[in-house]
Amino acid sequence: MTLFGRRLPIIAAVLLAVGLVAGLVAPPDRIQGNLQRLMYVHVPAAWLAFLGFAITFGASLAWLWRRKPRYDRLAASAAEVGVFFTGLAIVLGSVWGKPVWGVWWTWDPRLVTTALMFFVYLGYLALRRATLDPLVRARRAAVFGVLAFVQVPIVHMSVLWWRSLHQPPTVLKPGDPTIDHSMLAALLVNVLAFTAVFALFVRARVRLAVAQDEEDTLPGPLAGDVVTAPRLEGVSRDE
Amino acid sequence: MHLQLSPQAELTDVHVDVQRTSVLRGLDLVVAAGEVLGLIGANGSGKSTLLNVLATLIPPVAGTVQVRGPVALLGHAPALYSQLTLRENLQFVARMTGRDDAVADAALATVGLAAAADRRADRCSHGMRRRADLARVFVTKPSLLLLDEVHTGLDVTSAALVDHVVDGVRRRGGACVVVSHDRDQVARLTDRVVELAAGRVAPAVVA
Amino acid sequence: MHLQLSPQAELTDVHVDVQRTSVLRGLDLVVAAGEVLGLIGANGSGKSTLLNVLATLIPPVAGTVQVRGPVALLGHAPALYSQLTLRENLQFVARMTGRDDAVADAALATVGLAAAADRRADRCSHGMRRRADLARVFVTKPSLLLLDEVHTGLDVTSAALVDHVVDGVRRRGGACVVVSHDRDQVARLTDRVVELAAGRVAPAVVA
Amino acid sequence: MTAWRQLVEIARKDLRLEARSGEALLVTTPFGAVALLFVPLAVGTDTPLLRGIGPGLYWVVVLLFGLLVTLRTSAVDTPPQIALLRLCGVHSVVRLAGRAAASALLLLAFELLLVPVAVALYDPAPHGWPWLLVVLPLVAAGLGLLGTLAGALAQGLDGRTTLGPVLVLPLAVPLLLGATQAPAAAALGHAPWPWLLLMLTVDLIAALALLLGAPHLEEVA
Amino acid sequence: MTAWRQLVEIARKDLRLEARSGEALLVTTPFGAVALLFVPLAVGTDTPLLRGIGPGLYWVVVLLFGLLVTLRTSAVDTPPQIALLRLCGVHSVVRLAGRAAASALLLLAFELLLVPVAVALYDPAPHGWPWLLVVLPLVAAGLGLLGTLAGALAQGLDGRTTLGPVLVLPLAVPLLLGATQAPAAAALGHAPWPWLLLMLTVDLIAALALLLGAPHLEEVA
Ligand code: HEM
Ligand SMILES: Nc1ncnc2c1ncn2[C@@H]1O[C@H](COP(=O)(O)OP(=O)(O)OP(=O)(O)O)[C@@H](O)[C@H]1O
Ligand SMILES: Nc1ncnc2c1ncn2[C@@H]1O[C@H](COP(=O)(O)OP(=O)(O)OP(=O)(O)O)[C@@H](O)[C@H]1O
Ligand SMILES: [Mg+2]
Ligand SMILES: [Mg+2]
Repeated sequence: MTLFGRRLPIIAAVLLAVGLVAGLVAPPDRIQGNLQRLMYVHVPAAWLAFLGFAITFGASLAWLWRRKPRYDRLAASAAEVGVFFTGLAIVLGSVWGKPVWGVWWTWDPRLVTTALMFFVYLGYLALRRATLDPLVRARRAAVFGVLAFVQVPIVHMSVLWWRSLHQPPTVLKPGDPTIDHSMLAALLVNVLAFTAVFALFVRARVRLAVAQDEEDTLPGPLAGDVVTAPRLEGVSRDE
Repeated sequence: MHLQLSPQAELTDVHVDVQRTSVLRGLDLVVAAGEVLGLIGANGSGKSTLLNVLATLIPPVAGTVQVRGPVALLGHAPALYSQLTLRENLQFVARMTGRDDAVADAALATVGLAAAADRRADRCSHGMRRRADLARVFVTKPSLLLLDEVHTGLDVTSAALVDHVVDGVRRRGGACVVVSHDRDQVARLTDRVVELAAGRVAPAVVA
Repeated sequence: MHLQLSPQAELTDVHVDVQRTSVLRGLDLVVAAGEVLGLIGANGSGKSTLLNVLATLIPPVAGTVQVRGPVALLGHAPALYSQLTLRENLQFVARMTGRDDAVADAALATVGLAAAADRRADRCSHGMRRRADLARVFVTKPSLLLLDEVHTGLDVTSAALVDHVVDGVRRRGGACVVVSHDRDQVARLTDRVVELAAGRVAPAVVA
Repeated sequence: MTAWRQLVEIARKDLRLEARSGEALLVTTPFGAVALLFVPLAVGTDTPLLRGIGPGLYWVVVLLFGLLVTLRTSAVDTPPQIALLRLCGVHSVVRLAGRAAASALLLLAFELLLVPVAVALYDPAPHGWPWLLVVLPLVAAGLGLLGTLAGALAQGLDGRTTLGPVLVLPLAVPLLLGATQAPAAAALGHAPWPWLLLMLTVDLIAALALLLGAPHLEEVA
Repeated sequence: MTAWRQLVEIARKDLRLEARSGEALLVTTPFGAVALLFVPLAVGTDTPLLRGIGPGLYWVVVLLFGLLVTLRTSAVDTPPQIALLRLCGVHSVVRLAGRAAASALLLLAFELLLVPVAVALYDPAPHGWPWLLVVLPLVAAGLGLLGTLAGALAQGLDGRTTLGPVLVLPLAVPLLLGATQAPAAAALGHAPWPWLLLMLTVDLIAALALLLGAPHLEEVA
C-alpha cells in the first residue's frame, strides 16, 4: 500500500488545475476587484475544515460504539487535516482582511470563534500526543472529539448570532445563493478540487497510521524480557 | 470451608499490553473458590499487571476475563488520601461500601493503629501506611483478595496480620492471590503456587 | 578489611523532631568503619528518620552528628526522575559526581537492567525501579551506605545484589547500616544488630 | 440511593481535602486578586478605562483561575485511589459528579471572594448587579463541570494542569459571553434571558458530556 | 569548575524533562495565547482601546503564565531526588541556579512565541520595539530566578503551583513596570535606561536572594 495511491492524486491535480483556471476566468468582484479571488481558496478551506471535524465527530462516535481501531485512526487523521485547513482559512482570511478591512485581525465573532476552534482541535491533537496507550488514547480522544464538535455550529452561526463584519452565509443557506452565478460555479469547482486534496491528505494520513499501528502490533519482545539476572562477576572486584 | 463449583476467577488466553508493549501473552489461569494461590516471577514479569487484570482494572486486548467479586487489591502503593487522617481514610471506604463508621475504627484497631487513627496519612511511616491499607480488607470483606507483596514494610508483629486476612477470606469461601518474592512465605501461606514467565503461568517448582 | 580508628558515623545524645513530634530522643550510636550494622524496630519507631539523620539530611534539634562520607541513602521510594530513562537517570548521577557515562551503563548491566536501559522509569515495574535505585551505589561508591528495607521488591535472583553491594562497601573500608524487618536477613548480612525503640537504640536480641 | 450517598461523600471528601490544603481559597484566590491588581499597573490607571474593562477582566480572571481551582492537586485521584473506588463499586459518573459538585461550590466561593476585589480596584458601574445572583452560580456550575471533564481527560498526563484548561477553555467562551453580557444587557434595560439561556445550555451540555463521557474516561494504569 | 558542570547538567536535565512532557511550550503557551484571545471577548472589541492596552496585557500574561512555566511539574524535585543531589555533593545554590537557567531559557521561548500572537490580536503601535531585544531577556531571567525561588519556598507544600506565584508576584511588579514602560518611553523619544536599570536591579536582587537563600530553603522531609 503506497502512501498516496495513483488515481486520487491525478484527479486532485486535474481538478486543482481546472479550479485555478475557473478562479482566474471568473469575473472580478465589483468592489474588491481581483483580491476577491482569494475566496476560491478561503471558502473551500473553511468548509473542508468543517468537514474534517465532522468526520472526527462521526468517527469518534463510531469508535465509542464499535471500538474498532480504524475509527480512531480516521478521527485522528481527519482532525489533523481539519486543523491544517483551519489554519489555511485563517491565514488566507487575514491576507484578505488586510486590504479589505485594513487590519490583519479584528474582533469579529466569526474570526474569534474560528481561532477558538483552531485551539480546541490543537488541544485534541495535544491530548493524543500526550497519551501513549492506544486504548486510553482512543477513548479520551473519542470523548473529546465528540465534545469539541460543538465549536463547528458555533462558528457557522456566529455571523447570525452576532451581526458582524464577516460575510454572512451567502451559499450555505436556505433559498437561492446571493452570489453571481459564474462566481458560484468557479467556487463550486474549487470546492470540488480541494475536496479531492482533502481526501488525498486524509487517506495518506490514515495509511500512515495503519502502517504505524501494524508496526506496533507486531508481536515484539515481551516487556519482561528486558530484565535479566544481575551480573555480579568481575564488577567491583577491581577495587 | 465452603467448596464451590464455579471458580472465583477464570482467565482464558489473555493477552495484555501496557503502553504498547506486550506483557501477558496467552495466559490461562483459574482461581478456584476457597483457594489461596501463590504467584511468583522475576521482576517485570507481569505479576502486578496480572493482579490488575484480575481486578478488571486493565482490560485485555484479547481473551476473556471472568471474575466474581467483590474484589480488593492491595498494590505496591497504598490507596490512601495523604491529607486525610487514617480514620477518615477508612471511614471513606466504609461509607462508599454502605458500612458503618464503627467498622473503620474496628479495622484500625485490628491492625494496631488505633492510637494513630487521627494522624494524617502523610505523617505516618511507611509501614504504618501499609498497615492502614491492609485495614481496608477488614472493612470491605472481599471474596477475591489480591495481595501484591503485601508483607513489604510490615514489622515482625504485624506480619501475622497477613495470615489473618488470608484466613478470613478463605473461611468466607473466597479466594486469594498472593504475589511475593519470598518463596518460603509463599509456600507457607498458599495452597498452590504458579510462576509467571514469558507472559504465561506454569506450576512453580517451590524449593 | 581495612579497620580504621575513627568511626564512620557517630551520634551523641541526638534528639530529632519531625513536624513537631519527637521521634528520636537522646540517641547514641557509633558506626565503626568497616562495620555492617543492622537496625531493626517496630513500624514508626524512627528507623527511616535515623537514616536521614545519618545522611545529614535531617538536622537534630539537640545533640551532635558526625559522619564521614561520601554517603548514599536508598530509601523507601527510589530517587528516579520518572520521565527519564534508566540510563539517563544513572548518567545524571554519574555526571553529578564527576564520573564517566560508561560507569552508568556498567552499573545498569550489573543489576540486570542493561536491556531496559532505554525505558523510562515510570514505565518500569516496581522491582525494576528498586534495582535501578540500587545501581546508583555502583556509580557513587559511597563509604557510608544506608539501606532502608532494600530487599523490598527485589526478586530471587537480584536479592544477591544486596550482599554484593554491602560486601563492596565493607571491602572499601566503609560502613553500612541496614534497616529491615526480616530478622534472618539482618542476622545473616550484618556484624551487629541494634534495635530502635522509644527513640533510642539498644543491642538487639536476635532470634 | 446508594449512588447518591457515594456522590455526597465524595464531594465532602474533596471539600475536606481543600480545607486541609487551602489550595483553592487560600492560594488561587489571592493569585487571582493579584492578577486583577496587575492589569491597572500594566495598562495604566486611567479610571474611566478601568471602569469599562473591569467587569470583563473580572470574568477573564474567574475563568482562567477558576479552571486552576477545578484542577487543584487535591482533586486528583492517584491510580490506586481510582482502583479503590472502582472496586468499592463507585461508578465513574458518580466519582466525577461528586468532584464537579465540590468544585462548583469552591468556584462559587472563589467568585464571591473576588467580587469585592474587582469592585474596589475598578469601581465598575453598579447597574444590573442583581443578575449576578443568577450568573455566578451558572458560571460556577459550568466551570466546575468543564474543569472536572478536563481533569478526567488529562488524568495522569504530564502537564495536566495546563493541558486541561486548553482543552475546555474554548468551550467556556459562551459562559464568558453570557456572564459579561447578561448584566450589561440588564443595565441597558433589556431582559438578559437569552444570555442566561445560553449559559444554562452550556451547563447542560457539560453535564451531559460528563454523564456520557465518564464511563469512557476511567482507566487505571 | 565541577559546580559549573553540575549546573549545566541540571539545566540540561530540566530541559530534557520539558522536551519529554512539552508542558511549558506545548501547553502553557497555548494557554497564554487563549488568555490573550479572551480579554477582548470580555472587555469589548474596540480596536483603539485594544491597541492601547495590548502591550500591557501581553506582559500581564507573560508574568502570570510565565510563573506557571517556572513552576511546571517537571521542575519539582521529590524529597528522594533532593536527597540524592545533596549526597552527590550538589550545593543547593547550584541546584536552584541550574533550574533557574533552564526556566529562563524556556521563558524566553515562551515570550517569543507569544509576541506574534499579541501583535496579530492587538495590532499595537510598533514604536520602540527594538528595545524588546533587551527587555525580553531581562524579564525571562528575572522571572526564571523569581519562579525558582518561589518553587523552592513552596517546596513540599500542598498547592505548589499556586502558592509560589503569590509569594513572588509582588517582586515581579518592577519587571512588569519596566517591561511596559521601557518601550513606551523609547517611543516617546526618551532613553529607557532607567527602566532597564530597574529591571536589571530586580534580576540582580533575585539572583542574590537565590544565592543567599538557597542554603536555607533546602530541606528533606
Ligand atoms: C482571519 C480572517 C477570517 C477567518 C478566520 C474566516 C473564517 C471563515 C470561515 C470559518 C468560513 C466558513 C463559514 C461557514 O460557512 O459557516 C468563512 C467563509 C467565508 N469567508 Fe471568511 N474568514 C476570514 C476573513 C474573510 C474575509 C476578509 C472575507 C472577505 C471580505 C471573507 C469572506 C468569506 C466568505 C465570502 C465566506 C463564505 C460565506 C458563505 O457563503 O457561507 N472571510 N470564513
Ligand atoms: N512527614 C512526617 N510528619 C510527621 N510525622 C512523621 C513524618 N514522617 C514520619 N513521621 C513519624 O515519625 C515516626 C518515625 O517514622 P519513620 O518513618 O522513621 O519510622 P520507621 O521506623 O522507618 O517505620 P517503618 O518501619 O514503618 O518504615 C513515625 O511515628 C511517624 O509517624
Ligand atoms: N506504566 C507502564 N508503562 C509501560 N510499561 C509498563 C508500565 N508498567 C509496567 N510496565 C512493564 O510491564 C511489565 C510488567 O510489569 P509489572 O509491574 O506487572 O511487573 P511485576 O511482575 O509486578 O514486577 P515486580 O516484581 O518488579 O513488581 C514490566 O516489564 C514493565 O516494564
Ligand atoms: Mg509488581
Ligand atoms: Mg521506614
